[in-house]
Amino acid sequence: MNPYLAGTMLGMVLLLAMFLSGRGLGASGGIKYCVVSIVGAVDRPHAEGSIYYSKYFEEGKKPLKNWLTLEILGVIAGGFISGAISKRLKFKIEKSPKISKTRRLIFAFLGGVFFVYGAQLARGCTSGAALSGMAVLSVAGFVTMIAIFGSAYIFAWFFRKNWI
Amino acid sequence: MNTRGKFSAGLLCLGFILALLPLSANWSFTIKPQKLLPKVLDDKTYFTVDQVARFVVSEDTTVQIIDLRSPKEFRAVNIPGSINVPYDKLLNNALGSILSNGNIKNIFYSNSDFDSNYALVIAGGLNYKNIYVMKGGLNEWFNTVMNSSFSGERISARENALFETRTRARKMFTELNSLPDSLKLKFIETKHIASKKLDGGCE
Amino acid sequence: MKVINKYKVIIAVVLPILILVLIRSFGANHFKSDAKRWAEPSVLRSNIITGDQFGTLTGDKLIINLGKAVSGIYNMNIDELNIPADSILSKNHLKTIRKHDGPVLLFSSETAVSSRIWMVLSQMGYQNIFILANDSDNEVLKYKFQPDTLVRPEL
Amino acid sequence: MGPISSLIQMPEWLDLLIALLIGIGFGFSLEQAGFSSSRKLVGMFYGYDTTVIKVFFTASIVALIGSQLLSFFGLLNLNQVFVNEFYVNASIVGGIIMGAGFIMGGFCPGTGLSALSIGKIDAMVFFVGGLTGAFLFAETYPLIQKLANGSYKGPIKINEVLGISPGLFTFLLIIAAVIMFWIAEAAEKRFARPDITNEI
Repeated sequence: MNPYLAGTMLGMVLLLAMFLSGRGLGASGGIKYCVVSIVGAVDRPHAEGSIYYSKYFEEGKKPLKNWLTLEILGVIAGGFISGAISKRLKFKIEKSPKISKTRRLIFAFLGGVFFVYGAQLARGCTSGAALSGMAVLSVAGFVTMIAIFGSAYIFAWFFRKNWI
Repeated sequence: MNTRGKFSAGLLCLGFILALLPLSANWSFTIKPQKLLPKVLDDKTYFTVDQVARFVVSEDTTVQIIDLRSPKEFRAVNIPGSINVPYDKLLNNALGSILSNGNIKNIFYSNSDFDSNYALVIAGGLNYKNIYVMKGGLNEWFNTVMNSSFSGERISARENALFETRTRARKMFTELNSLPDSLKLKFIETKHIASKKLDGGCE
Repeated sequence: MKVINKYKVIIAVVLPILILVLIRSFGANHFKSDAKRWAEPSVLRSNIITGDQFGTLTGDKLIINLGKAVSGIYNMNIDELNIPADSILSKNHLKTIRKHDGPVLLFSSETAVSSRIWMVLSQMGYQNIFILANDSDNEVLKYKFQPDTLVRPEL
Repeated sequence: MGPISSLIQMPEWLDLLIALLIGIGFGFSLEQAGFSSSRKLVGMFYGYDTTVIKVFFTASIVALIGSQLLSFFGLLNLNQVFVNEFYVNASIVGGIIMGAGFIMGGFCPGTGLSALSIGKIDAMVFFVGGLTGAFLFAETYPLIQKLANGSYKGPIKINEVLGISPGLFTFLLIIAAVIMFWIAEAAEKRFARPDITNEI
């Protein structure tokens, strides 16, 4: 699909989210809620004792029954529908032919660790902080956006062998 | 012309329109004057101080009493159970976080009849339902609830009920407002936090 | 024609929005945008005229009596129109207010009504409108609260 | 008026249903934009494919224009829309860490999820990494609490900081974006990598 058209569609979804529930889009938050509920299920006393987890279990709250968790479930469903329509459903590891599969997977894992760690710190990822933040003109959105893309451009040089 | 060119031209046109709009406004009345006028002239939008006193005494949870005076005045005296939203704050669009609950009766009051009635029109213009004023304001409250006493020979059942309500409201009002400032303040702040904070973000 | 064809998608999006914006901006049948700005006099209380201020108010005054009772309190050869509050928005009355050059004073035996009408008219963009009030009528608490020193906090 | 959630007290199931539907739209547009491919995403940082910048800026500008028009027509009360809170240090440091994660993993959390849904195994590993990252953050939270909560500035808006109207700021942003789109397409030609772009 034409990127400008796809961007318009994404913008409309964001606008709809703002209009319906007064909030932007987000992905990293949902990942966090998954972790919170896993930790809560495995080691409840630890979760309730920790200053970080405890706020998600106050008053009998269920971290899985949450706006952000449902949203990322929707993202997976929506991606699947789109992939089915455009006939892109296929199990594969996408990588540059110059690197091995293991190397790609190790870096994918590390990337996930770094990205979500940073997103927790900045209170949102590219969608939650940068995209939604820019759409409401928040300073946090612009600063986060510049920090993400700026640092990615700098690090791009170090990791260029992975991609080109 | 390619897609990018067309797309850019479209965005620039829209951006130009936006740049000319008086958007610093942020908010404006949403309904038409002709629709608002009958709403604000409706006699049902008034509550007498005695009706409000009854709400206070029965600790009615379906009403929210909103004090529009300055925080300083509010700290000095306020009607039990009321929350403080100074009139000038209300103009900075604090209404949304206070009046969102559809089924609750929102009753504005100020010292007299000006601010509360402005606020009623503003809330009406933003199409909020269930908005009322306490007629006469706090001055009338003092006049009727605090300072009245029964004078006459025989008392009817209805008058008796009215006086009992007034006496109890007076007692509650005196008890609350005789508390030290620090305790009253605490009560205000917890109320405030509960009504603020928007939902959203990635947290 | 060729130009229109080339840009028809852009025109199809931008033009309706432009028309809607123009209607909203210049339509008379709407409240003006920026409610805060129009309500500003009510915060400053510069919209309330009492007896003392009445004399110092310059310009050709017009009193609009919103109720049935005659105002009577400032009876000094000043135009007084009787317009019931519920018909204030009729075309003729609005025209009268718009055409009048000088302060327009709203009077009602009930301050609540004149305050409400003031806000409605102000939000429609009418300026130089005031509320005519009694001297004793203002946002000041006239009573002093006597605390009961015997009350002990139960908390 | 709107947001709808401020007008009526929504039952929980409806709120969550809206979340699910919004999520579906979100995932669908991400996948349609081609963001399910990590090589397309990182293309932006090597210049051979700049879809990211196009989609990203288009989306935020469309939402900006839309929300401001709705607010002008009195249909949306922007004061009732969440504005991200600004923690200066956390935003910058977090952003830098995210940038590093982006170039290593080739996804951001949203795009990673949409790639995972069409069967990209690297995206699944990225997701597991994401879970680990969130877990590590929670466990190290006491250590970095000060950084995370320091220099708090509140939910401030950029047009207020600059002292201009939101509409004017949007116009300036659009001009910047149009220039960026032009540079992006020029870069795509300059750094073209047909060997990569044909594969994805």
